[in-house]
Amino acid sequence: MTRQLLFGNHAFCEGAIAAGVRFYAGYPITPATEIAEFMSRRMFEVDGTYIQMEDELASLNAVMGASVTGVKSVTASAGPGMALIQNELGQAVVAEIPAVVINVGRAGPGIGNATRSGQMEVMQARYGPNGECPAVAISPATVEEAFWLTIKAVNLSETLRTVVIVLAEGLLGLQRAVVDLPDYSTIEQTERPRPTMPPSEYSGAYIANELTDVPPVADFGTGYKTILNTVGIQPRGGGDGSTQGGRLENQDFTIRRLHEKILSRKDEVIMTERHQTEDAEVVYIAFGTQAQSAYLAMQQARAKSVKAGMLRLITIWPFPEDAVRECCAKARLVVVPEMNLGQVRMLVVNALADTEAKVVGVNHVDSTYILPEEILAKTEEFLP
Amino acid sequence: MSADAKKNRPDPMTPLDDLIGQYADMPPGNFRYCPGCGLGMAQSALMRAFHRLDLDISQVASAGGSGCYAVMAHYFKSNHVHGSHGRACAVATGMKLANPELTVLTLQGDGDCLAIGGNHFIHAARRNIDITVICFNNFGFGDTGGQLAPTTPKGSVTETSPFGMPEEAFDPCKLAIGAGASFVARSTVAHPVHLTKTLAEAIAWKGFAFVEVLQHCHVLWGRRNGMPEAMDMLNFYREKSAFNTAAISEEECFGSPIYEPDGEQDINFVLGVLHKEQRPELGEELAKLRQRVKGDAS
Amino acid sequence: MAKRAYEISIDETLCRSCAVCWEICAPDVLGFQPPLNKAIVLTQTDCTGCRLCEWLCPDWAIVVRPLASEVAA
Amino acid sequence: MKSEIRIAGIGGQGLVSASVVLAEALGVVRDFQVVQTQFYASNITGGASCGDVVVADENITFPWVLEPDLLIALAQDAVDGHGAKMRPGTTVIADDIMVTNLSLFGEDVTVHWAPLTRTADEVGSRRCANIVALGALSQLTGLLDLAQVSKAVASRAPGKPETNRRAVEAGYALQLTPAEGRAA
Repeated sequence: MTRQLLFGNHAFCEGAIAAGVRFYAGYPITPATEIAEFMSRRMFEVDGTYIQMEDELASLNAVMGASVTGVKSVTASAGPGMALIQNELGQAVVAEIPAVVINVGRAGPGIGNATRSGQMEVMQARYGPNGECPAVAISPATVEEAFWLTIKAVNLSETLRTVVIVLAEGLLGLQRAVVDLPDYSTIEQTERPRPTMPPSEYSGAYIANELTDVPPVADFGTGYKTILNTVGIQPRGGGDGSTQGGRLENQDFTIRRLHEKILSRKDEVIMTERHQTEDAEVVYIAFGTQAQSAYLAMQQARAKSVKAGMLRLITIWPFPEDAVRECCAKARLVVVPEMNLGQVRMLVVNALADTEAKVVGVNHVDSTYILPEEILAKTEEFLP
Repeated sequence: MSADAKKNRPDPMTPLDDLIGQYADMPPGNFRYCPGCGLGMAQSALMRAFHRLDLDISQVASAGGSGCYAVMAHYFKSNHVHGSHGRACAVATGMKLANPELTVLTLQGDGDCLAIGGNHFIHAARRNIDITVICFNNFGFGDTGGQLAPTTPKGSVTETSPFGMPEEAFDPCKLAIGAGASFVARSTVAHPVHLTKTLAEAIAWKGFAFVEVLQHCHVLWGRRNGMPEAMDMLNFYREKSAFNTAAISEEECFGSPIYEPDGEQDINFVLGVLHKEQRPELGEELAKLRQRVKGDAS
Repeated sequence: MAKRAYEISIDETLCRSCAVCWEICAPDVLGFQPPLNKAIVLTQTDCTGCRLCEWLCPDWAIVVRPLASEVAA
Repeated sequence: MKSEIRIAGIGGQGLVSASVVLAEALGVVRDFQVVQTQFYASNITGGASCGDVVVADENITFPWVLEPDLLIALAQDAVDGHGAKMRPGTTVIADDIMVTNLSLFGEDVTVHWAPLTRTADEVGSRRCANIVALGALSQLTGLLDLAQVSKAVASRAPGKPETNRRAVEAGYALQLTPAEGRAA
C-alpha cells in the first residue's frame, strides 16, 4: 500500500493500469486533459502504448484497433468529444470489442463551460449512439472510487465484451484526495472469453446460441480468422458475415442478445449504495459527486426526525430499477439531486410508476454542486 | 538474391484455385459485387500480392469501413475489423501499435478514405505508421448509389452532380505525399500484374504505404459517363495510363482530372511508384522511446 | 520450338456474364454461350497462357492451368 | 477536527499549487484525510482563482469548501470574491500590499496582515509568495511544523528547491498578530 495525494484524473489512469490496460489513445479536452497528460508518461513506464490521435473519433477507433489484438485499451473525453464519438461507441458495442471510455463531464451544450462540471450525459450514455446500444455506465463519487471503479470498468468490459463508460464529472476529475493505493499485483484482472477450440473449428466471434451468451473471440494474430463486424446483424451460428442487410431474425437476436448478456449478469454489473432506506419515507437518490450532498442531507434530515434514506446509484446503465423500487418501498417523497435538468429523475419516475411516491428534483446546471440545505428545503417543500 | 531463395519464391503464375485454398474464404455464392466489378479484380491482385510475399495470412489484419469494398476482407482468411465509415486508418494505427508483429492493411474506398476519413488518412501518413492503405478509387460513392466523391473528375456526371461535377477532384497520391506518406503508388485493375507487384511492394514497405487502385464502376460512374460496360472502363484505363518512367516529369504524375462525357477531357494517370522515402517509422520510434524511458528509470 | 498447352476451366455457376474475359482474350480462345451469355472456351489450343482472363475475372470463375505434357507446336 | 482552507487570489499566483502542497503535507506527510479542489477560469494568468483544501481526521463526506474557516488572501480579488461568504470566527491571512480593502468582512473575522509578497521579494522571487503563505499558515495554525511543510514543498514543488526552502522558512518565521479592531 502506498499512501498518496492522488489527482482525480490520475486515479482513472492508475485504475486502468492496475486493471492491465496497456494502450491509451486520446485527444486533449478539458476537464479530461490530465488523463492524456498522465498516460503519455505512465504508458511508457508500464511498457504500454500512448498515442495522441487527431480527434476523439480516431482515439476510440485506435482503442478498438488495439483491443482486437487482445490489449486492454482506454480512452477519455468530455462534453463535445463524447458527443462526437457516439457513432464509434455504438460500433464498439455491437462489434463487441471491449473498451473503456472515461467521460469527465463538463457543463453545458456545445463547447459549454470547459473548466466547469456537469452530469448532463446520463441519457447520452445509453441513448447517444444509434440503434439501441446498451453500453454499461458506472459513476464514481470520490477519487478513491475513481481508481477502483475504473478497474471494475475494465474488468466488466472484458467479461461482457462491451463498452463501459465511466461517467465522471469535472468536479471529480479535478480534485485531489489522499488514497491508499494497493500493490497492483494483488488486483484481480479478468479477460474476455477466448476460443478453446483449434482454429479450424472456430467459426467466428459471434457464435451464440442463447441470448445470454458472451461468445468467445480470438485475438488478431493468434492463428484464428476473426472478423469483427459492426454491421449489427451478426450471424447466429457462424457463416461468413458478409451478407450486409442480412437476415432480420439475426438482427433481432443480435440486438436482444447485446442487452440480455448484460441484464442477465445484473448481480455483477449493478452496483448501488444504500443508507437507512429500510424505513425511509423520504429517499434521496443521487449519483456521482452529488451523492455526497445527498448523504449529508439525509443525516441532517434524520437529525430533524425525518425518516430519510439515501440511495446512491453507482451503476447508471443498466439502470438499477429494482434497487430504486426496493429503497422506495415506503417512500412518500423521493428527491433526486443532479447537475442536469432531471435525467435520472425521469428514470426514477419511470421505475416508481406503480407507487404513490412523489418524485422531485434538485437541479443545478450552473456547474455548482448541490448543497445539502437545498435538498432539505425541497424535502420540506414537498413532504406531505 | 541467392539461388535457393529464388527457387523458394512463390510462383507468380500459381493457378487461382490453389491460391484460394491458401488465402481465401469463399462465400456460398458469388461475391457481393456487381458483375464485372473492378473490386473482384483488385481482390485477385491482393491475394496474389499476399502470395508473392508468402505471407502468413493469420498474421494479416485489416480494417475497413463502409462501401462496396467492405465485404472484401470477409473473403480472405485474414483478421478484419469492419468498423465505422472512414476510420480505418485510426483502427489500423491502434492494431499496429498494439501488436507490431501484424501485417496491417486498410481496405478503403475513395469516399471512405478521402472524404469522411481524410483526417485520419493524412495523420496516419504524417506519423509514418507501418500500415498499408489501399484505396479503391472508383470516382464516386458506389454503395449508396453513385454520388460524387472527392475523386470524381470535374465535369463528370454522378447521381448528385447531374449537370457535371462542379468541384475539383483530389489527386489522392499527391495528397498522400503532401501528408508525408513514405511510399505512394498508383495502379489500375486493367494492369493486373502491375497492380499485384505494386501491392506487394507496398505491403512489404516499412512505414506508411499508400496505393491508389483505380477500380472501375461501370454500373454507376461509367454508365453515366459513356462507358456502360466493364470492358469500356478497362480500355479507358489502358488508354489513359502511362507507366512512371524517367521521361515523365514530376508535375505530369499528378493532376486533378477533368472528364466531361461529351466535352472537355483532361484525364491521365501515371502508374507506378510515385514517391519513396525512408523515414523513421512510428512503432520503432515508440519502441526506442520505451527503451529510453526504462533506461532512465533504472 | 515447344509451345505449352493450357487447360482453361470455367465455373459457370460463378460466371455472371460480364464479358471481360472474352473481350480481353487476344487469340479469341474464349467466347460466350447464349442465351445466358456465360463464358465458354472456344479454342483451347490457341491459348497463349497470358492468364489475363484468370487475373481479371471478378468472380474468380476462370482457372488457367498449364498442362503437364508439352505438345509440339 | 475538520477545517476548510482556501487559498485565493488571481490566476498565476500559484494558488492551486499551494493548495496541492498543503494537501500533500496534511494528507501524506501527516495522516489526515484530505480533499483538494480548485476553481479557475482557464489555463491563463489573471482572473479570480483559488485552491481549496478540506482536512479532517475522519472520512470527508463533503469535499468542497463552502465557508472556509481559514482564508489566505493573496489579492484583492480573493476578498471581493469570498469576503461575503465568511462565517464568524474565520481566520484570514491577508497580503499587506496586494489586499487593500477588507470592508466586506464582518467584524467577527480575524484578520492577520502578513507581508507575504514583500517577503517573497526578499527571498528572490515574487512568484514564491504562495510558498511563503504556506509557511505562515503552518506556523499560525500549528497544523504543520516547519519540517513537515518543507517536506511537502520539496516533493510537490521540486523546481527551484533552494528558493522554495528559503520561502517556506521565511514564511514560517513571520510573526502574525490579529489586526486591531477585529475579534481575536
